[in-house]
Amino acid sequence: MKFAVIVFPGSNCDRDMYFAVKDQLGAEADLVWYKEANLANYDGILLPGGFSYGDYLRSGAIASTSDVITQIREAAEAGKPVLGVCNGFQILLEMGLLPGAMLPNEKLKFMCHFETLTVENADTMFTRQYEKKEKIQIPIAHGDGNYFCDEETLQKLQNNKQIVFTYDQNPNGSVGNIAGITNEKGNVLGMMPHPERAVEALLGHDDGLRLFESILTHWREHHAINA
Amino acid sequence: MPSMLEISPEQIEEQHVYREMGLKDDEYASICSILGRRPNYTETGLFSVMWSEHCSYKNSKPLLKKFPTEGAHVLQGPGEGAGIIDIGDDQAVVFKIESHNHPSAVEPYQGAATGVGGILRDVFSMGARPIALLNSLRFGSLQQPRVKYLFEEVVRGIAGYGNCVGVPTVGGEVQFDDAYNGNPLVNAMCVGLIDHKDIQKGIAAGIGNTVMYVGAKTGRDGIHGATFASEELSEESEEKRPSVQVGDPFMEKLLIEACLDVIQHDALVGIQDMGAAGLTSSASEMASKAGTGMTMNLDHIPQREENMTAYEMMLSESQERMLLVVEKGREEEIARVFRKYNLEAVAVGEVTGSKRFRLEHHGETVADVPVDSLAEDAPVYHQPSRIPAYYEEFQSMEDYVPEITDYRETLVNLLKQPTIASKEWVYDQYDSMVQTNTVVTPGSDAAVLRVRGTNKALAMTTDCNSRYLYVDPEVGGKIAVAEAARNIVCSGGRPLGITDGLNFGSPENPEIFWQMEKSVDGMSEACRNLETPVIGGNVSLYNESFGGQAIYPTPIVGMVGLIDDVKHITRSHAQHAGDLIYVIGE
Amino acid sequence: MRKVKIHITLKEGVLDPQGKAVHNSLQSLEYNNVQDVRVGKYMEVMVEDSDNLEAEIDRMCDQLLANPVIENYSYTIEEAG
Amino acid sequence: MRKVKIHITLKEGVLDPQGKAVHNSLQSLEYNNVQDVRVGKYMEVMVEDSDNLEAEIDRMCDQLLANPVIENYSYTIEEAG
Ligand SMILES: Nc1ncnc2c1ncn2[C@@H]1O[C@H](COP(=O)(O)OP(=O)(O)O)[C@@H](O)[C@H]1O
Repeated sequence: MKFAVIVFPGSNCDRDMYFAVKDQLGAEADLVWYKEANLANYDGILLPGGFSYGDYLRSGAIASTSDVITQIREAAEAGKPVLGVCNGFQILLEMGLLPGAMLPNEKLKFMCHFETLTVENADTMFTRQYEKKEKIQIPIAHGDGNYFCDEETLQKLQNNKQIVFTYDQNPNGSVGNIAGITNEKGNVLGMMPHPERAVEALLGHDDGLRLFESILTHWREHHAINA
Repeated sequence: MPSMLEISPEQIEEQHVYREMGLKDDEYASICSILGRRPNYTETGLFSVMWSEHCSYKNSKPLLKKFPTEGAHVLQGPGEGAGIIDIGDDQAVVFKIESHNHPSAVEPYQGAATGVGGILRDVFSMGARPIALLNSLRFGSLQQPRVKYLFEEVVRGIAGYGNCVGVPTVGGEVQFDDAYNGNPLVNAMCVGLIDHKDIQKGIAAGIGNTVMYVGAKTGRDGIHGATFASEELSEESEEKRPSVQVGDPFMEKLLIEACLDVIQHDALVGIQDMGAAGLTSSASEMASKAGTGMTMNLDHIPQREENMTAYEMMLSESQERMLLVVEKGREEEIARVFRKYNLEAVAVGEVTGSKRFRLEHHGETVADVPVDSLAEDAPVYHQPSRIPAYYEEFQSMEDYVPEITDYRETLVNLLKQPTIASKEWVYDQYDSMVQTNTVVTPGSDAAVLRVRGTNKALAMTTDCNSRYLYVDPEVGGKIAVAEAARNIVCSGGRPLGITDGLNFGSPENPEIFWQMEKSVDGMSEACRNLETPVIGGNVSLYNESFGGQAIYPTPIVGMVGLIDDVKHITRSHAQHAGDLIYVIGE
Repeated sequence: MRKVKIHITLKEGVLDPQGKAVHNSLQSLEYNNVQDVRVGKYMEVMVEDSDNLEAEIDRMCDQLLANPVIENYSYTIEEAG
Repeated sequence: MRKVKIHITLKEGVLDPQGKAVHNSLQSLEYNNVQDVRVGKYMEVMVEDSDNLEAEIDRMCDQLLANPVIENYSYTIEEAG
């Protein structure tokens, strides 16, 4: 399985994502500069964190209008796994692949520390290696992580089990303590916490690794069936 | 010709215009004798910034000579953008500290942010990838609303810039004391990692080679920042407010990646950032170091505002700009590297063999001075020094031993002191984990980052207890170095070397100069004994508030140590219930 | 040349953490008669005139400048000197 | 009750990285007739009327809402429904 890590101007967790997939997961990965992307040959798309375009205007807004977005949309429609972390999540929201929007953290401060998350849905291609309701430690690092959507959308997210991760102690004001959601089909995941920062015990926790392992296992099974 | 609008050389002399730019009468006289004529307005400006304390170290040079700067592992000592120390496996660590005190006192968010930007450029212009940021902060009493505002905004500014460029802020210190009420200190340190083969120099070598400019356009911001940084804060500095620069961390991030790409290109000859005194210092220093000269055509300088004069362009301190020297004929290859990142590199001049610094604007020569006179010939002052009365008084006092009746209450009172209390409020705002190397995050004695792909790790810390230095600068100076070394050792590392941020009041005050001398003596001795050479640093003088009250002597020590094996990393937190506690030492 | 002044505000019902923080600060500075604060964006866009300038500005706002999930926009077009 | 509409803009000559980024983005979306973009803040403050409302608003802006080092402000006061 081969991953593309999309690098926008101002992305800054791109290399972290790349190392997590390559060194810890042991899968193939390329850093793909947004202007030079040809995503057809990749099996999974990773949108890393950072400050694309300086987070100017709104986090993720400017990146969500760039050319590569069409290809990301196509990959998502084709059912490939698409993971957006932090700024990647913000981009997915801005491009409308996921519902809702990000507001500044309730306390208006950037925050960086480990949070306890609950795995609300362990049946997705991103979370099958976790137990339902399992508590995991993943760090956050964001200023605009206050997830907002209207009542109706929230209902829909709940009914479709699209809410995948919640915070145990809501750090930023997100509705429903939401830390990560998928699209209806379940192949696009956006989350504010950084699983790629939690793949080595040396750096604190390795709970994030199973997220990447889930994607890989899913892909292998899927391809075994097709083959 | 544009200089017609400007004050004439005669007027500069008669009306002592040079004084407003920060030049003293004999300095002006010596410029006239170097040139064999009176300098015009632009030239006077060039000298005024290059001969400011900030660029020339004219008051501190004699003291800096005392520092031990050599060691078996030192690859680059003081003199370049940042110092470099070997860490084995053909890798090296690059680090430096820099102050942004006066800008932060006037506009704390941008002052602190651009301080971070500047120190990053010092490190990546050496060819190193910045891997960590630290900061050392001093504020007055938090009871004062203005101080609280400064504190909050400085922290926000550091976070705003560092988080955006994706370099983790992993440590630092904050001290609160009335001595900093009118004059906060904001020092930022950057640590970078480099392969030996990638080490760059800021030189303009090769006659005929092309000088290129890349990064943000030049605006009228920060004009005279370097002299501003070398002046006491006064009511007037409020007037000088427009000299505050606004940072663009997004541009900086693009510059980091593009510059790290371009150093792999063999057409690149030299690279330097435009720091204080902007184009003037970067260009003249690059030529002076290479023993060459340089001619620049200011018409080609990318400009953000209309009708900028030569003086304004040369003295602008617009942020996020770099100067490159490139092999003649290969400019397009270099430009292409930058274009990938939506940056434009433009040719603005040429390296010459004349040893002169020549500027053209609108078809006229607007400055023509010997390049070494700017970069090398600033006067050096040996300021008089005098033991302060307060010191003698302190020395004659008996040692004070506090009587503690209620240990619990004393402990709680101590923990309530803002200087001692947890700094989580500060460092939670910093992304301390990006780049995924941070093994020990803020909150321990020193921060520890593993070196990816090896078993090694780097420990880093900043320290300075300025109250000790006030009471006895020599002993306090030793303590500052020793404390840093203890923090490194406690984390499992072997101290490699230090960078120092010397923050003092006015050197023209003999009692302050004495503090400087003694602090440097103490630090030097400790560095010699601990074998931690000084590989670079920064001097910030005239840190005095409105009433002329100087800050405590605050020479901040930034130290980096090497941990041979990640297994040796030790955290300062209590780890397990039931573990034993030992006290080692006297 | 035209100067387009664009106002982008949060939709009603969308929480405004910035506005709330400003409101709190104003209260602690004892501006007690302040009832509410909402913070939005203001942009000045200099643009060459064209036949369907309004349609173009609408498109800019929809496509980039505002996020329809949380924001409203409005603008005025002025002659620029 | 009054509605005070406050505009906060960067002073002339002060770098506006945000405006620049938006401008570049509009250009890459082929809005080629855009010449310049400056981004500022817009606030709506609901406030009870008082005798010296203007003086009070000025004070708020100087003290908190605007940063006089790099920003200018202006406002209008309207009757609020
Ligand atoms: N300005 C700062 N930036 C980042 N980390 C900081 C800052 N100030 C303090 N810290 C972190 O908080 C911890 C405690 O700092 P401090 O109270 O100065 O204690 P110490 O006396 O042990 O240095 C250290 O790990 C330090 O790195």
